[in-house]
Amino acid sequence: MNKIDVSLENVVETIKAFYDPAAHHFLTLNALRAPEDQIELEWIFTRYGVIEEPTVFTLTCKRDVLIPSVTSFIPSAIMSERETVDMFGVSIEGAKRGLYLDDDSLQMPLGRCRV
Amino acid sequence: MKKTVEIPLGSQHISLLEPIRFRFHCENEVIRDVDADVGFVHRGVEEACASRFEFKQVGYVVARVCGLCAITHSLGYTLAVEKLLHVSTNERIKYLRMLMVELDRIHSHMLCLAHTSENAGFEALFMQIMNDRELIMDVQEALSGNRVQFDYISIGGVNRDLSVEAAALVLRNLALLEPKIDELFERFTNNWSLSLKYRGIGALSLEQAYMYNTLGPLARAAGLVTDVRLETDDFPYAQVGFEIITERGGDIYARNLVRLRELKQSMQMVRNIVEGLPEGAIQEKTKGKPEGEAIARVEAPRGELMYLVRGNKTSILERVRIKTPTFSGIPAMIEIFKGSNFADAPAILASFDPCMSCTAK
Amino acid sequence: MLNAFIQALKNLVSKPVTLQYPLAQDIVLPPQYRGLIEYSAEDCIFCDKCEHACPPRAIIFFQEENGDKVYRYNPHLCIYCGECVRACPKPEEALWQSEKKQPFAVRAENVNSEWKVWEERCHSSREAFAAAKKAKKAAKAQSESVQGDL
Amino acid sequence: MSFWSKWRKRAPWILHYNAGSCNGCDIEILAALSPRYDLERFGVLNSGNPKQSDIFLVTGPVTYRSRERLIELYMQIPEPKVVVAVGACTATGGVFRGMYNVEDGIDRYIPVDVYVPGCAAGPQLIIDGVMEAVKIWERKTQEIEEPFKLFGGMGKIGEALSRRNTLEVKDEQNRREP
Repeated sequence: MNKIDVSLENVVETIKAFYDPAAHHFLTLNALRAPEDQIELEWIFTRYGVIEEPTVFTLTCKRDVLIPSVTSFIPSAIMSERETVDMFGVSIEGAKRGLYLDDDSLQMPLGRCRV
Repeated sequence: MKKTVEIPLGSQHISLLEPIRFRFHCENEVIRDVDADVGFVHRGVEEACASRFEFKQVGYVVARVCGLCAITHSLGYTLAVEKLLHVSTNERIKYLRMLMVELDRIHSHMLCLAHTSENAGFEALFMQIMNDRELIMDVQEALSGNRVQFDYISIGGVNRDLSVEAAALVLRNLALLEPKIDELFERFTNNWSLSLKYRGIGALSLEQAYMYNTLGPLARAAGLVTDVRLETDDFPYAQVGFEIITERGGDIYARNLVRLRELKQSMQMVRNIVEGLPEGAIQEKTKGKPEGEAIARVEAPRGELMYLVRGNKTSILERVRIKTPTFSGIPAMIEIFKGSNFADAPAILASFDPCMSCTAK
Repeated sequence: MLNAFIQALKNLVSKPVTLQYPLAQDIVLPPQYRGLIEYSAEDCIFCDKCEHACPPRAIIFFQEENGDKVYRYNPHLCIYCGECVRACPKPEEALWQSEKKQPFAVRAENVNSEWKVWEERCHSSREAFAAAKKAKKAAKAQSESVQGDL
Repeated sequence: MSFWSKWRKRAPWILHYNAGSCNGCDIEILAALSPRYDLERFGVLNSGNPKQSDIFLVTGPVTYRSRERLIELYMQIPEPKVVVAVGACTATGGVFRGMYNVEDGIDRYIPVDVYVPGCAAGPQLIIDGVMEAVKIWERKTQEIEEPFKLFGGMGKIGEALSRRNTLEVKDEQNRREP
C-alpha cells in the first residue's frame, strides 16, 4: 500500500486535494493505539474498477486533541468516524458518541492499555 | 399546515431479520428524515480478536461476525494473514476458495430476493425461492459439513477436498436450479403487481452513488462500475468467466435484476470451477508469526469487505480492522429513504439486503 | 396467466417437497457432517492441544491431585469448527468429529451455569496442582541444598 | 371450552427475536419455516406480535443494548410460554463468551426451557427443539388450566404442584440414568 504521512494541520487539505469522487472510493478510517498516549489514524482509499494498491494517509497525534473531520466532502465517512470515537475515546469534529456503546457498557474498549 | 409524525420501526419487527431501529419522521405518507440505530448487535469482535484469541483461531471467530457471508469474512482475514506470513497458495486452493465464495453468493442473493418479495407482500414467491434455495444449501452441507457456518478456509489452504461425488452433486443441483432461476427472472421482470412495488421506487442516481461511496449490488444497479473481483488480483476470476454486471436506474427493480444476473453468472462460474479444477495439495505449510500490516479486500454478497491486520511477531495480533459492506452503505440507505413513501419502507429496506451483524460486529 | 394456472394444476398432483421429519421420515445428514465431538480416554495422551486450539474453550481438562486429567466437553458451547480434531496428534483415535446429530437440552440440565462451575473447578484444580508441584520442588531443592550444606 | 382448547393446543405461535446473533440461526429458522422443513405443519406460525405468541425463539448472546427489549418481549408473551434458545451462543455465549459487550447466554435474564445446540443450528435440530417446546408448553397449559376449574380448588392446586414436582424429579432422574 502507498503510505502518505500527514500532520494534524494539513490532513483535511491533503485528502481534499487527493480525493476525486468519480474515481476514488473511501474505504474506511482505521485507528490504532500508539505508544506514549498517542493514536495513529489511517484514511484508506482505493480506485473504482482498477487494480491498484490502496492509498493510506497516516496521522499520528495525541489522544486528547480534536481531530478534524472529512465528512464535508466524503459524507459516508460519518459512520467510521463515529465508530472510532466510540471505540478509542478520541474526539472527532461533529461525531457523536453512542453508535455502539451504551452508558453502562465498557467505554472505549480498544483505547485501553492492554495488560 | 404541515405536521411531522414520528413512526418507529424495530428493533423487533416481523419484516426485520435482525434488530435495527429506525425512526421515520413522516409528513403524511412521505418520509422526510430517518434516524437509524444500528448498535444492537455490537459484540466487540475487533477487541476480542486482538486480545483473547490467537491468530489461528481468529479465522473461526470472524466467521461468526455474520452468518450470511461467513465464508468471505474468513477468506478476507486469511488473505490478510497470508500476506503477512508470505504464504502463496496453489491454484487448487484458490479455485476451491472461489467455489465456496460463489456458492455463498448464490444462497445469499436468493435469500435477499425471497426477503424482498416477502416484504412486498408476495409470500408465495418467498416460499418458492426458499424452497429452491435448499438445493444450494444441500451442496454447501455436502462440501463443508455445515449449512451456514462453513469453517472451510484455514490459514494456508482449505480444510476439505472436493470429492468426486460432491462435484457430481454440485453439477446436478445446479442443473436443477437453472430453470428455476429462469422462471424467477421472468417473474421479476414481467409480473405486473411486483413491478408496482419495485419499479421507480427507492431510486439512487449515479451521482449519489459516487457521493455516498456505495458498493456492491446497490452501486452496480445505479451504473457504478465497482467490484472487488475486478479490482484485485488475488484470485483468477477472469479465467472462470467473471464479467462485471451493471444496470441503470438504481431502483429496487434494478437491484433485483443485478442480483438475478449475478446469480446466473455465479452458477456458470461454479460450473467452470468444478470442471476445470487444477490438481494440487489442499494445504500449504505455514510457519512463523505475522508481522507488519496488510489489507485484504474480498467481494462479499453485499459488496466490498476489507480486512486490515497488523501483527507484531506474537501469536496475538495487534489490530484487526473489519470494514463491512453494509457499514459503508448506511449513509446511502438513509438518503434513499428520504422522500419515499412510508409504505415502501420495508421493501426498500429488504432490497438493500442489510446485514446488521456485519455492521455492528 | 395461463402458465400460472397450469403450474398450479401441476402442483396439485405433484409430490409435496416437505420432509415429514419427526413423524414419518428422517432427514439424511450428508457424509462427513460436522456433528458431535467424541473422545476416547484410553487413547488420549493428555497433551492439552485441543484445549488450546478450541476458540470458545469448550474442551477443558480437570486436574486431579494424583496427576490424572479428566476430559470435559460442553456440546452447547462447541461451535463444531473441528479445530480441536485438526490439532489432535492422534485424530480418529483419541478425538474425532462424529456424524451424529447433537442432542438438545432442557432446563434441568443447566448447561450454562453448571459449565461455569466446571470451568472454575477446573481452573482451581490446575492452580492447586501447579502450586503443590512447585511446593514439592521447592521442598526438594531445599532439602538438597541442606544436604549440600552438610 | 374444552372443545376449542383442543385446537388451540395444536397451534403454538412463534415469536422470533435476534438478541445479537450472527444471522446464521435466524436464516435457519426461516429455512425451517420454508417448504422443505415446514414447521407450519405443526400449527406453528411465525408471528411478529409478542401478545399472540406462545413459543419464544431467541438467537444470539444477549448484547447490552438488546437485553431490555428481550425482557420486555418476554414479559409481553402471555402465560403459558416456552423459551427456546437456538444456537450455541444463545445457550452459553458460544464463541462470544467473555467479550465485553455480551452477557454469556440468555438464561442470565430469562428462564430457558429448551437449548438447541449447533453453530449454526440446522433446521432438523430446530424442529426437534420446537417439538420438545410444544410438549413442555402442553404440560404448562395443563398446570395452569386445572386449578381454575374450581372443583375442590385448593386440592387441585396442591395436586398440580405435587405433580409438577414429581415431573421435575423424573426429569432429573431421566437425565442422570444414562
